[in-house]
Amino acid sequence: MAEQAILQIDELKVGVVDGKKKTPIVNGVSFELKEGETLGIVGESGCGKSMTSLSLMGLLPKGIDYLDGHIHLGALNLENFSKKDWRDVRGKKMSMIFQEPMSSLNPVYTIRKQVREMIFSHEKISREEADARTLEMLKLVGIPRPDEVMDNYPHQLSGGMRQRVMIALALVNDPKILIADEPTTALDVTIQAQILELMKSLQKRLQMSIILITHDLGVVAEICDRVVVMYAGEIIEEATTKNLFDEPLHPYTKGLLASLPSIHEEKEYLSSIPGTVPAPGSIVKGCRFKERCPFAHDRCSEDPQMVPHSNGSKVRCWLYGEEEVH
Amino acid sequence: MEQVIEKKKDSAFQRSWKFIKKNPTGVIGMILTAITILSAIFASWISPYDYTAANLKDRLLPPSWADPLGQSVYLLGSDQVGRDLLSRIIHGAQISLMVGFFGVLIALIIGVFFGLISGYFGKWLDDFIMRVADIQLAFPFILLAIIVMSVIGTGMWKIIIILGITYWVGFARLIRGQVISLKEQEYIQAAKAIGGSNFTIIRKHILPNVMSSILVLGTMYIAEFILLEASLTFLGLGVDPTIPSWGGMLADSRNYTTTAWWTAVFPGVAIMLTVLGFNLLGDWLRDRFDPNLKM
Amino acid sequence: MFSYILRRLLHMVFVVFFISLLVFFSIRLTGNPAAVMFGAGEPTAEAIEALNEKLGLNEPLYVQYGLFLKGMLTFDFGESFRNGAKVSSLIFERAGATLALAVGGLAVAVLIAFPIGILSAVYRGKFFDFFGRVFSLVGISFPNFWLGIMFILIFSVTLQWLPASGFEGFSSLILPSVTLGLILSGILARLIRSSMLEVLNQQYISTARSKGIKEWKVIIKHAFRNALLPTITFLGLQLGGLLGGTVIIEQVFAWPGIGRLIVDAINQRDYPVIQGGVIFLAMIMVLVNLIVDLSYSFIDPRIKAGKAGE
Amino acid sequence: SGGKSSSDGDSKTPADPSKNPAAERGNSIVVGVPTDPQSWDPIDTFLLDWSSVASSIFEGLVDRDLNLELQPGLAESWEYEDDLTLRFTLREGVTFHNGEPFNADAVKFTFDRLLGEEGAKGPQQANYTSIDSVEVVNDYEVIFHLNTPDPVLLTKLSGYGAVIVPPKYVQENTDEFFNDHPVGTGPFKMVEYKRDQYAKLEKNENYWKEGLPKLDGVTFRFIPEASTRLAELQTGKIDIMKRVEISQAQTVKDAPYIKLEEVGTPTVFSLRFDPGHGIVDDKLVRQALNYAVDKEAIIDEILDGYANPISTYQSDLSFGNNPNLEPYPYDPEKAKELLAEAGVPEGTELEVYIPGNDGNFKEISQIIAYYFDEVGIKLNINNADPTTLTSELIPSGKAGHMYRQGWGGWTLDFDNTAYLMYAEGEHWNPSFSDPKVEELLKAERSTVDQDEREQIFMELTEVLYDLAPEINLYQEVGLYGVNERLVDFQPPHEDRIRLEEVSVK
Amino acid sequence: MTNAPLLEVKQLTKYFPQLGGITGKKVLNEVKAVDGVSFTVNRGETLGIVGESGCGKSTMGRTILKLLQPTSGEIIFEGNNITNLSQKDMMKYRKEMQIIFQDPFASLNPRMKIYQIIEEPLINFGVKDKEQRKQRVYEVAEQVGLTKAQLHRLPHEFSGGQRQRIGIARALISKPKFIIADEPVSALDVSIQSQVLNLMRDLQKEYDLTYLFISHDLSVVKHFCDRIGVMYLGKMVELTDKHSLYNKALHPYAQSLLSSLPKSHPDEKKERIVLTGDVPSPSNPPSGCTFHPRCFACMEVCKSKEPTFIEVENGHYTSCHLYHSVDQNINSVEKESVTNV
Ligand SMILES: Nc1ncnc2c1ncn2[C@@H]1O[C@H](COP(=O)(O)OP(=O)(O)OP(=O)(O)O)[C@@H](O)[C@H]1O
Ligand SMILES: Nc1ncnc2c1ncn2[C@@H]1O[C@H](COP(=O)(O)OP(=O)(O)OP(=O)(O)O)[C@@H](O)[C@H]1O
Ligand SMILES: [Mg+2]
Ligand SMILES: [Mg+2]
Repeated sequence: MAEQAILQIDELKVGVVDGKKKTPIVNGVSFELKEGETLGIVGESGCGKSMTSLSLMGLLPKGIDYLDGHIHLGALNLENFSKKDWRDVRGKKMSMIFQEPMSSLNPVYTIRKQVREMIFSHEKISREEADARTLEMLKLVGIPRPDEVMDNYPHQLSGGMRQRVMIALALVNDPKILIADEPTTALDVTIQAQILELMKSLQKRLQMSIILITHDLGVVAEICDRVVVMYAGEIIEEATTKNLFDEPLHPYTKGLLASLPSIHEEKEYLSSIPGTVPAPGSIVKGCRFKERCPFAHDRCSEDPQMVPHSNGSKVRCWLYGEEEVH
Repeated sequence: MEQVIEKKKDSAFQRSWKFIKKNPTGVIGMILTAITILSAIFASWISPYDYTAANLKDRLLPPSWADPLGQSVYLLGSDQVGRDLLSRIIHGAQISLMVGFFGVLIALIIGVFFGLISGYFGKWLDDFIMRVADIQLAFPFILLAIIVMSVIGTGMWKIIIILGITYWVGFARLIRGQVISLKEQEYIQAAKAIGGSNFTIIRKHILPNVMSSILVLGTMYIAEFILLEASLTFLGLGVDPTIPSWGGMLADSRNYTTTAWWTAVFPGVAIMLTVLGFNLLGDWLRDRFDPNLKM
Repeated sequence: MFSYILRRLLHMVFVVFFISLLVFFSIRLTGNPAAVMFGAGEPTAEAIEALNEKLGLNEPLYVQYGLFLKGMLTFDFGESFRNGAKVSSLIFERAGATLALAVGGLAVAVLIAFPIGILSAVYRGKFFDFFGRVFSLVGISFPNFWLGIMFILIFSVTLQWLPASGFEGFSSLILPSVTLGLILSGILARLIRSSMLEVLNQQYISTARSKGIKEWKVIIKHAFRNALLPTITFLGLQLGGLLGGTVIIEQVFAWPGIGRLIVDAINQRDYPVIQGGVIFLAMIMVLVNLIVDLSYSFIDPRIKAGKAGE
Repeated sequence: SGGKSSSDGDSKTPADPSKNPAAERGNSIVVGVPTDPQSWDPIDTFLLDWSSVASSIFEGLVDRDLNLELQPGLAESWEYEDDLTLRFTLREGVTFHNGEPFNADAVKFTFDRLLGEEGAKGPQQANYTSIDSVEVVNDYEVIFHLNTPDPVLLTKLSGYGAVIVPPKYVQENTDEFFNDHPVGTGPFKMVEYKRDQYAKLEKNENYWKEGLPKLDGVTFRFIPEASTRLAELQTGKIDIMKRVEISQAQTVKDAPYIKLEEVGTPTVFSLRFDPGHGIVDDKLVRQALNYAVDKEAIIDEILDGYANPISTYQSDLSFGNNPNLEPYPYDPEKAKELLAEAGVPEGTELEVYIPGNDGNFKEISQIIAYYFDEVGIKLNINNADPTTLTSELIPSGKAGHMYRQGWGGWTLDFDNTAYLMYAEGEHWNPSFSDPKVEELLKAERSTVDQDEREQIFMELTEVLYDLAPEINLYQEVGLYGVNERLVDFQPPHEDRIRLEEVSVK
Repeated sequence: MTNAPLLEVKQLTKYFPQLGGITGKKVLNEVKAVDGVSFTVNRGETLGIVGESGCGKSTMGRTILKLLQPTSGEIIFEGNNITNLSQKDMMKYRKEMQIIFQDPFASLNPRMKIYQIIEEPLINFGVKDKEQRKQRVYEVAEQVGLTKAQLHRLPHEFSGGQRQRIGIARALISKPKFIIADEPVSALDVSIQSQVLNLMRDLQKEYDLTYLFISHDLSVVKHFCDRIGVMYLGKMVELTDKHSLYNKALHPYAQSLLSSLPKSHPDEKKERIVLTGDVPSPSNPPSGCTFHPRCFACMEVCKSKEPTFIEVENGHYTSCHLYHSVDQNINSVEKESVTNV
């Protein structure tokens, strides 16, 4: 696996801008994506996963804006981007798959048209060539009867098929990076298994990097190489997948793993993390997990920093780092 | 202590300023509507002259500030029979609001009732009510107005009734659509599961949830009704001429547009501002209540 | 699909039948046309009787209604009391004018409302939104006759740009269309704005943006196309009312349309014309709505005919 | 007559006639009239707007000129052989627009049609029931046999139902066709008719009056809304505007290239009492209310002087008008006295019905309400659908204590008005009855001796004046807006616009 | 605990007719959302129902509670046949049978205060005394972990987990014996999911509750339930206690479902049976065994003949032709045997 980072995010801050008031949603996130790897971003609902991924594509919704930080795509610095530059990146260098396969495709156009549009926005080729490429792509993602499906409307396809089409659409311009925001959450387990298998094999074949956003640790275990764990807009732990499962560091990560029901063990009660995630805006100084943390101590009212751990992970917790130095 | 109070005041002021800045159209709507409602309520106190006092000597005097001869004492001029235009416009607010409010009330009561049962019970009842609505929609309003008025005569209350029985369809369709989608909501299922009767479910769970749409449509219809009253007067089916209705004033002054512009302009402006007020208010309410528009 | 159309046509028969009942009997409450037709003359009892006889008003009501229904099957509504012309030909004479006005009004409304609606949604909360919304509201804040008269004063009398009335050529269509269209555009713009706002929140808009296509393409090709559906529904509902509700505009601009035909007929208690006119309008309205419903499946492939609008 | 402001109306500076926007039409003119009568068949109509157009198309045996003098029309001369026999000598060499010759057969056909089955279905027949039959003496001579003496027959023969129609044309075509394609002998022939839009008339090259008409063509456009009609006049799109509203008079005067023409009409307006209701069956009350209203002020202020006072329910153009009677003076004190005498308590309420579309009368009724208020009577004004009011409410006595009544008086003879208004059991008379009036009406109808009739009318008017069955308000003044390029246009007293003498500058 | 089952469901079907035709009354087609399902629920146990989205789990739950009128079949609750009871007669049983919904956001009326929401069943069930109601509301609120202050807020002020607690409180307040939990945790985050599951377990112990627990998450079902039924396209395809299901699933669908579970650890090795094809439409189910187009062990007979639901081992039922050869005769007695479970 090449070690070179093709995408680097530094202290990215994204938030709601309302006049002069700025409420951060993503608060100083830094990570990098290496060539050919699959990076998982996990965290609870509302912790800012989607906002992070949208900000990478320059697709932040109205009212939400970049506050600070840098995004480097290879040699490019994405902040200075004009609208035109963004358009060149989107769909060409980076592609995205969204959470809801049901609503990600425009209901009023055929698959052929939607894929064609994607190709034409970056390349000037003939319709026949574009269609040939579309067909090939649909075959690649394992769609049966691809020539028929080309002329279908999204509603004529099942959820799993639509998600495949979305993947085909995202990959048709041969991007370096694929961002997948919860690509299987809306699907059934059996279909989810199909899609995950597909992504795995495609990544191998096409040699791209994937950022996979999910709240399902099972999915992470399935296909990710490395994971960052987010909590309330911050990254609190970054580890290889194996490390994360074998040696979780942050109390939140630990709690999360423990609260998963397992097929293998039988417990009458699951362990659980008390309390809920703080809402953005209500966040105060110090560790954001301290209210729910069984190990909270005085130090936790100060902002913890990401510190490296001996096993190669990084963690944002006062339980670590300090000892490390000793 | 003093400082604290001042601070509080400041923040209240700031808060309202913020509100205004955030919802400029809503605030304008509220102010315009408030002006109309207040002038309707306090008409007798604030109008400078008796609005019924016809005085042939003072016929068609221009607004006092625009009178080259300096005869006029009427701020907005006088009308065709020498009555103070301002006083009539102020009193006209009563009529316009009555027509708007009670007309909407009737339409609302009929429409909401049928919309609720049509949407909730569905089946043949729904079919039946919706066909009746189709028939109502296909029957031209003006024709209905003429038929009703030639049978029972003209007058403000009759106009109100006609508007009410014509426009119930709007409410019924809106409510029906909402009820149908509400019915699938889990909390309605839940209400059934905890033993709620149909009546309870409609009253406690469905009605409150369609209330905001009712309010929104209501404000828009108030605006529309004010205009319809004017149109009816234009066709000679309006309220009687002693009643100072804006529509009537406008319709009757249409031949004076060039010679006594104020008789046509000021009632027009009154209608416009009021209708605008209600529409802006309705828009704002909709933006507030429509979950689809909330980001 | 076919059975759906058939079903809708069945609805139409039902609606038209009841409308016919309603008009037929309700206008008979409004006075005897014979008396009206004598006007300022000196109608003797015999004269009225003779006229009643001629007009067929002496038959028992149910017989009259039966005859009327029978005629209706062949689109024969009898002859006008006033001029003996066939009601159906009177209606067809006017249909063109009314259609022109409706289409003109619609065109104006669309020209004004589409840009305002779309841009207000895109620039939601910005100055343009404020401006667009107030502008579209002003259009619906004036009584239509007043607006019409003002337009005549401004554009015909003062500026002398356009004819004030008549039904000759394109220029005479402009003022009535603008008057009608302005009113419609207010409602339409608001509708487009809100459905655009809804659509702009959809995931597929993000998908479109993520393809790297130009923003205006996203707005027009992806968002607007989808926002059109509720708009068309609304237009369908309005068009029916529009045809019947143009009376005042037709009167102000001396436009020879169906609305005026009906109102004049009412004033003269010209039963056959009223009946024919109202039923014609009702049919148009039901048909237009049917067409609108059918057109859904072209605009939105998700919708099979019959699923929408019901 | 004349508007109070007419004095300052002439002060406008004359504009350059070459810039007159109407000039481009050359020798054709356009006339704007409010309504389309729908059917051009003379026996089907009673509408004033019909006569405005059809006077250019049809002619009667007798012609009533613009000064209301009877003149030879299609008949060169006539004489009464006795009260019941009237002989006409017809004009020779006249042809209908379709080329059919005008002759005695055409006259006979016209009246047979009017008085026969066809005419029974229209409003015109009733006016001509005194004619028993028409006898053809020879091609150019006919005799009218009457069944009763009819003192106003000659006047009636000049218009409406009695205009002569071409027999072959009428017989060969359907009734419906004739309704839309009228053919007469008049100065203009109709070449195109678009219902509710316009009727296009062309010069009748074979018109029997030498050198007439002077215009090449006239188009009548039907424009219901007065303000729109005015706009068309101002922009030169029409040359003559019929029915200028009083409120528009000043605008017309001020506009360049346009002048205002006014003319007294036989139309009169009153607030009729329906004695079938409450206190107004008392003569004293009716008189009192007459005293209570300042009619002069109404005429001067609301009608801007464009109206003339009347003392009985007829205009000064009417035969039978009593010049010795003065309208009830404005005397609220007297009114109060009379009301007290009649025992009417203060605050008594009266209902008045007016048509909802009559702008002038809306104003007038409000002023009257104000005057009534002064004498302690409260007047409630009710709007009614105009058609319902005239065809239903008034005849059936459901129009309150008082209602607006306007009356055209087209025969220019008090007979028509008085009989229909005051004779017992008449359609237009819901409840008024008086034995003396009844007797005088009978007497008036039984003679053609005009002097005798005049005597009877003088007596009748005095009786009616005293009985005060209505508050007589005014005689209408017709207002026409006319483009200055027109020469020799004279506004008609009774809507029959005559254009054969008219030419353009 | 008596031995009689608390709930018996016999051959329950629920079809949603799709109307059409000229009059709009003709049944063109039927969505066979629930198609002949039979099972029993014993007192105090938790029966889990799993299956893909759209296989009819929720419909079955709602039909059992008579929120939807069954098309055919019988529902017997505590020995009483409630299948054809009217809305009014159901009142008596509604107290005893409650439901917790999947979506904590949609199942609470957004315009009612929490207090009103929880109190409402008591009003419906005729508790007239206001004070008494109040006591009970406080009591239940405390049990599900809501404070008194929170009771006067509106639903939107609560997080998903808290809302689900409110839903549970509403279901509990009438002291029911039986609760249908329709995917009560699927909308919740993992960290909250365990809180709610723990709460439900506590309450089960305290009130001696019986649950019918609907879910699509096999690991949650395994954790929470005693017996599990697997549904596919409106039919029950396997029913057994959880151990025998997880150790030895019989039906190919159940097998593939279990194998589709994501790994719980990256090092875990999984033999995955990846199904081909999509879930067919319930309005137009495949012939024979409805699973046959996706089945890896499909035989000729599967395409034409519908398998019956048979007891293959003690208490382990399935409907698959693979096991029919074991006991062909069972066919004839199948109906009785099912009802005796
Ligand atoms: N348009 C918006 N305006 C304001 N706040 C927003 C907006 N969209 C999202 N947020 C807030 O931003 C935060 C992060 O949202 P985000 O969608 O990134 O979460 P997520 O981690 O993707 O959650 P999920 O798993 O539910 O998708 C949330 O608290 C959300 O409430
Ligand atoms: N009211 C209804 N009318 C018509 N079809 C319905 C209706 N309700 C449900 N269905 C259909 O019945 C089938 C079963 O739906 P149901 O909601 O019971 O599935 P489910 O197993 O609960 O799925 P999920 O896991 O998505 O909740 C689906 O195909 C659904 O589309
Ligand atoms: Mg997200
Ligand atoms: Mg479900």
